[in-house]
Amino acid sequence: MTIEPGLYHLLFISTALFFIGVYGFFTRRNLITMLMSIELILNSVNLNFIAFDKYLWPGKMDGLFFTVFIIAIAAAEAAVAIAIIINLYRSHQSIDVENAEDLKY
Amino acid sequence: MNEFLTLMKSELVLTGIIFLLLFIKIGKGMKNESLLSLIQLLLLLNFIFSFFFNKEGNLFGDMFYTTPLIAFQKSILNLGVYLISLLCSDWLKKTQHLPEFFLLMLSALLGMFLMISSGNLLIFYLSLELATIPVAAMANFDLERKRSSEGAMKMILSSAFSSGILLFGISLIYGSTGSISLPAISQLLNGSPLQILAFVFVFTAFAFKLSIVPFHLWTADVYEGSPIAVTSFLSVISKGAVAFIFITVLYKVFTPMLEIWYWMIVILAIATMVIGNLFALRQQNIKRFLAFSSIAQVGFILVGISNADYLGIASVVYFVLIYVFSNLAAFGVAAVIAEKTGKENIDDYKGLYKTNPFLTWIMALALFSLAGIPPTAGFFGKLFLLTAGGARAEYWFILVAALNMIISLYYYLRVVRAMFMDKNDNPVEPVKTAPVVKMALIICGGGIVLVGLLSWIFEYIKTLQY
Amino acid sequence: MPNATIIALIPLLPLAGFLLLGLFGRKYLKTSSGIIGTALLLTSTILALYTAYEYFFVYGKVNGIYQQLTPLKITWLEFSKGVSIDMGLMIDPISVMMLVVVTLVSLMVHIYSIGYMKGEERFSTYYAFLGLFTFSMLGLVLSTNIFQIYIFWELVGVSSFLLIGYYYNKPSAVAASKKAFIVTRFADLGFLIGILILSYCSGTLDFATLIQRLTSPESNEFKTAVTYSFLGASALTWGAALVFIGGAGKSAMFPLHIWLPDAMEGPTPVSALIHAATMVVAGVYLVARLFPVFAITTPAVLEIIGWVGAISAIIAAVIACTQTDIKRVLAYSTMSQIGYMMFALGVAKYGAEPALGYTASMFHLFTHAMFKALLFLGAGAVIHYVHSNEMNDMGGLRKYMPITHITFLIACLAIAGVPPFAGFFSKEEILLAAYQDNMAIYWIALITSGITAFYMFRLYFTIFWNKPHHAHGEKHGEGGFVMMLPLVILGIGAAAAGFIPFGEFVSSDGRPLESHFHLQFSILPVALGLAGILLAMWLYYKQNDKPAKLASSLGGLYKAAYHKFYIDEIYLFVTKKILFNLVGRPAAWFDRNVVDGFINLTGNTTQAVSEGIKKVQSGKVQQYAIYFLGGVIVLAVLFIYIWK
Amino acid sequence: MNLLLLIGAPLLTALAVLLSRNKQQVKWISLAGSAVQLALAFALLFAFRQERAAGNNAQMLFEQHYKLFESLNINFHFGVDGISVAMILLTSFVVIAGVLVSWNVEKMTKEFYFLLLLLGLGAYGFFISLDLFILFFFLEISVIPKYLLIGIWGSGKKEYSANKLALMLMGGSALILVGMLGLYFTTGYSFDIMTLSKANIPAATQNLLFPLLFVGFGVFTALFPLHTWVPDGHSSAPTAGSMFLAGISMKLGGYGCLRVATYLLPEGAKEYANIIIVLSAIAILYGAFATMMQKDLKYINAYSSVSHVGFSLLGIGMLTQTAITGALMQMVSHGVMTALFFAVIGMVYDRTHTRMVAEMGGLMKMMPFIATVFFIVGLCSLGLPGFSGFVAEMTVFMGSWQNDDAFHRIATIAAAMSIVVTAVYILRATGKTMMGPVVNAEHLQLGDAKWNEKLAAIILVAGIVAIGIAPGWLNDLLKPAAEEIMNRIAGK
Repeated sequence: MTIEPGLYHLLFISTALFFIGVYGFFTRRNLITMLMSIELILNSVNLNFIAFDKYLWPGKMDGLFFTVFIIAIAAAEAAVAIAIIINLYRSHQSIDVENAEDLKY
Repeated sequence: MNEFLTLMKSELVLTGIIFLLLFIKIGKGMKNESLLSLIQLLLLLNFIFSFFFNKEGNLFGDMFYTTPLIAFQKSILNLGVYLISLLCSDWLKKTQHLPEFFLLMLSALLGMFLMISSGNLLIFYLSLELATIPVAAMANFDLERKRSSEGAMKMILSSAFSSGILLFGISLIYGSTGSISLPAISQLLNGSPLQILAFVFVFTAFAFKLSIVPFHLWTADVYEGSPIAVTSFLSVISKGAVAFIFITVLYKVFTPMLEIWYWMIVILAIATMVIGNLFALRQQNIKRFLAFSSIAQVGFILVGISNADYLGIASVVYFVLIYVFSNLAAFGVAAVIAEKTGKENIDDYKGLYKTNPFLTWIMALALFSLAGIPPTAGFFGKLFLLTAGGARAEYWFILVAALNMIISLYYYLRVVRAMFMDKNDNPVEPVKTAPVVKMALIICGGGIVLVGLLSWIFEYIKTLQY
Repeated sequence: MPNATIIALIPLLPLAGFLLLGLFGRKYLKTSSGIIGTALLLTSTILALYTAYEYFFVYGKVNGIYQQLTPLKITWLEFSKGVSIDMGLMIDPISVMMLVVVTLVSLMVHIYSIGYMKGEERFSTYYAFLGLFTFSMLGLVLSTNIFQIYIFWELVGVSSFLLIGYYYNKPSAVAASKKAFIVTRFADLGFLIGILILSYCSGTLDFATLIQRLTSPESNEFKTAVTYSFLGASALTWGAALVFIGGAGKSAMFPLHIWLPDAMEGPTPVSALIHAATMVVAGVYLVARLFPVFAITTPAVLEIIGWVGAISAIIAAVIACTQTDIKRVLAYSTMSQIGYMMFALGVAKYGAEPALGYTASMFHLFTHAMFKALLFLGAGAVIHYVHSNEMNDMGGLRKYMPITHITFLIACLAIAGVPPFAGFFSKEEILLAAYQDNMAIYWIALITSGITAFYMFRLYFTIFWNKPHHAHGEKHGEGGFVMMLPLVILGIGAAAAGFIPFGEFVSSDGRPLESHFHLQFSILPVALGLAGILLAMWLYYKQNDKPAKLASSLGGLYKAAYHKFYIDEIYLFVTKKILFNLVGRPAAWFDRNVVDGFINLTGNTTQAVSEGIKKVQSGKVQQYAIYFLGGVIVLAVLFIYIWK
Repeated sequence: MNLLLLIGAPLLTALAVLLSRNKQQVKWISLAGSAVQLALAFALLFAFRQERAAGNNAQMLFEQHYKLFESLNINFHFGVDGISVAMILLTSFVVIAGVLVSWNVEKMTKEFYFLLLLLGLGAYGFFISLDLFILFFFLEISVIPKYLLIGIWGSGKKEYSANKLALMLMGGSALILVGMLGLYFTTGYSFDIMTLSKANIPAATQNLLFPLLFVGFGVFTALFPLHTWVPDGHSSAPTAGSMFLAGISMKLGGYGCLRVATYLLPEGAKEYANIIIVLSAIAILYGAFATMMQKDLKYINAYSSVSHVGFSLLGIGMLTQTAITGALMQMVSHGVMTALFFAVIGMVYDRTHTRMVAEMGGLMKMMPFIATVFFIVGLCSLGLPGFSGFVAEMTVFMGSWQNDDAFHRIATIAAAMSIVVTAVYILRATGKTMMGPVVNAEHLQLGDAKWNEKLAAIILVAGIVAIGIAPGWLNDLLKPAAEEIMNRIAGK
């Protein structure tokens, strides 16, 4: 038997995704992985938008547009972030977040 | 079409400049000095132009709108950018990527313009990112320094995280209201728990940008890591822009949740002032010091915002204007000294008055203005913020704010004392300041003194309808 | 009516002298200042005598009663409606009498000092101060207003301070001047509070009104005033008592007398003027000035005054017997004589016969001024000659300074109460008054007069007879004309002043009161006086070891008296140990450590906190994110669940 | 008379000083400027008396309005009553004296005089402004000059003292600020003192705001126990700085306590009067006793200032017209007196290079003029008739005695006791330093006062004597103003 997925399933998934992303962001030491977990967060948001669009506000396009833009922006963000990380690697010879803690207090 | 030109003219002018720079970059390129003076000229024109042909209205189904107040806010930001381009010219001349720097800075500025006049969460989000990502790149601008890249990393990651949270909030708002256009949302809000949650998420994004405690932690590190030009841009321009849009969102969109955000602001304002001051007490590096002091200043801005009325808006805009002059003056002096001698610590400023009286006086003026001592403009700015904050007769709140002025005075005086009183066997040698820099510093000093005493400026801001 | 300007000139001329000499003296008038000061004072003396004549014989008496006239009254400072400090001139018997006394003695001292102070470095300053003192004293006696009297009271005190400390580089002089000022100041505190009480009760500061209101039971002020009371005594009693404390301080009454002996550090003429003839009797004058209030409204206080006077009289007399510094002997005798005047007032009643004490007191004040000033000036001459205050350095001086000798003898006879010299008459009246009112005081007075005779002649014999003097060979020792003239004039005064029918002029209510005089009553005191003289003669006529023997046989009593009954030590203990160590030092410590400590503590705490929380800024971007999310959650929880 | 002159003159002088070439110019310009200010103050006095004599009984004279922040109803509103005139006179005296005594400041002369004149400017503005906001503005102006004067030209632990002073005064201003805004919002958006004095403010609000305002201004005028900046600040400051601090700045506080706190919030004043009385009585006695223990001349005068200023607060707390008049007289008198005292101490210090009482003695021999002035000011401070101190203190006592309950009486007596203690410490100081044998042989070479010092001393002595000999004129100035205040307190 198949379960027709409802709004709440999707929201559940997206929320889970969000927190997985957050958790990854908090725990991963590798900058790239942290970036990836941020992508997870953004995707959970996308999922939200789609879900709301489909179930609550059918016919409105705002959610979809938003999703598209989020994806685009995420790409841009990632690009800059990776550029910065590369530069960081140049100076620190590592992309481990724990090696970049000179600035404190 | 014509309307499009007039309403979006500041954005269009900015885009024009950006493209010009792009072409110059692609083309054979120019010597830094001439290019810099060209840019400065352009920015000056842009600043002057931003006072003319200001109409109000909205475009694209109120996705974009502008009013006289917004136009004025934009010209404040223009002024700030222009001053930065003057103040940091010593450093800018040296960098090999001058056009890129301005490309990034101006596109960030463009993002802020759009953000200020955005009438729709989508535009708002896009412009927010436009205002953030280039700055992260700028933070990394002196590529050799480890600290610079570290700061940039911290900035990009935290801002990405915060924008994730913001988006989550926006998605919830969309879910609960079914609209992403700000005017519509304000009609549809009903203060259900879900919306409160969404509001908190959105709120924190602003809090992050304004570096309100406890969302402020990135600030100091990034400020210290990045080159002074970027630091000053971050601390003055982006803070100002976010403050403006923050007010708009709170006052116009989340009006149904007034009670909630009032108390939120009160709590956060106190936390921000106290924490900012306590951290600023011990700082040695002047940039880090100014970072925390600017956090404390944001606390004061929040006091003004809590007013939820015209007075709040006017006082905040007025304060930001003053803040532009004061903070940029401080950063300018720091930039000059750091550029010439590489000294960035407060202890290095000991005995500065003996060698560089002019710089010392400007710095002192700036610090007094930040501390809110008359006759500088900062006194009026702070007082109006407190007046705005007192409107709800929560006197204990103002009292806490006022008492915080004591702590802040203490650490501002630390610098003054270092400059005027302390002995130093090898003080900063006499620094030769370039005429443009000198001019910029004088402009800042004049602004610090005059903006307060020329009361019509405040009156003008107050008349701008909104 | 009296001429206000003439009377006003009497105090103002010395003031002019003070300003003139004080501002320009030390530069321009170094030598001539003595002459200038004297000339000015001579003028005001003449004016004073003229005023006295005019008052007593021309316009003073209206249908048999001497009036109280105020030819001049200017509002100086108005506190509130009706309550104001006025500067004015009051002319009534006692003030006129005092005018004469003060100007006369002061003039004598001025003349005398020309010789005595010759060659002093701060000659002109000295005369300036004398002028200041004379001005303040005259202002004091002429006061119409209780606050005016307080003002001049203070000024008198300060000029006395300045003159005692005239030899400012002598530590003992400095200490003495401080002591004098502070002790009297302490008494003045009582005076001030007394003034506050009286003025509040009477609603005025003006003497005439105040007395009128506080003595007439039908006045409203009186009715309300008697209702106030504090610690059982009525407010008026407190006021009067406190005012008397002020008087006692100035007049060196026991136990506030300790400053007077030390005050002898000043130049001798100053002691003659201030600490014998004029300032020290200010207290008596004050009591006399407010006599109706004391006598009618607060008899209890008058009783106290009587006893204080009597005790001071006898204690001072006993101490005087043991001192060896001639000026100190004279100081204690002064104190004892003022004791007489005090209790004379104490035993008096208001009006007619029973007020004999009042008249007697004033009379004694008058005569005492003559002979005590004379004694001091004589002593001054002696000291001038032998350069020492110690009795042991003197002796056999009669050949060398005959005039001083004679005048000194006259003065001694006068003070010992030997007829027909001045002291005799006044003392008789006082004793009579005491006899009529209070037997105990009478006996004390009687014994005291005997002792007085003894110690005065002890002084006389040790100075002028006793061992032969052989320091300066046959050289003549007199101080020259300017120093002899005052001695002679005062000598005449001391001898003859007694014959003035004093009761005719001065009495409590202005009505003349003829002093009739009973021979049989006078026998006892005179006999006692002569006995004292003979004893002194037997002991001190020739150099011998009888005094030493006597002293040792008396033992403890002698020792105690010699150490002035250890009163100074008690004061020293109270001030040094208690005020300084138990109040002052703790206060200073508290301020530095507790109050200031608290302020600093707040500062340090802030620093400490900022140091403590720095770990938050750990530099770990992930922790930043955790705080971020924490903030989000807290806000969300706070505003969704808790805040409603 | 145009009150703006009083702000304009010092402002122009300060600017002229900034533009001047060399030290000589600086000195002479500031001297001329302060002379002009003195002249203006006297002109104001006479103009004021003429107006009054002409029967103009308006509470404030020479009122002037200028729009500033119209939308917030913040305007320049200037005007003077007797109190202000007296205070302005005091300020001008201290200013010119201060300029004169700092004649031999060699270090950064220009900046020194500039800050000095700025301080004066602040005081003038404060005393003439009738708009709380502007009042506060001028009050605050003076904080930084004080800080710099102490910190740069001071002596001893100057940084510490400067910081302490600046921060404590800032704390005071913080309280004032809140109280001010409280008034502003409860009375329908007005800072104008004249308007506020007509408004009737609910008693609850008054009880809330009064402590803020009174304590706030109290910090400036050394209200116990918030006085601790006074000893350190005064003793570390340069001579002129101490003169200004004690002579003018502390008076700003007293004036504010009366004109703002007490006058605008009478109910609150009644509510808290007893506490004020207790605190000031403590300050008077305790300050006096603490002074007895001091060994440094400047500390002696600083603590005695705490004690003397206590009288003015006591007078305010007593809430009778006479007492308030006395309090104001005490402010004026103490201002001139303490300025003179600091001036003399400075002169002594410049010569002996010590302020320790124990290290001096017999100075009268070498410097008779200075010694005489020292005596005069000492006697003034212990309340000798003929000098200003006596008049003021007696007026306070007479006024205090008018409320006839044991509490006030005891407080008054306690305060009165201080006159004895004062005598003790003053005489110890004078006796030790000026009289007695010469302690230090090198002192024998010292000279007497220079012309500028003499002039300064004479000006200030003239001040205290003028009040002491003929207090009538001052009384006429202050009494009607005090009456106005009492009328509001009495609710007439």
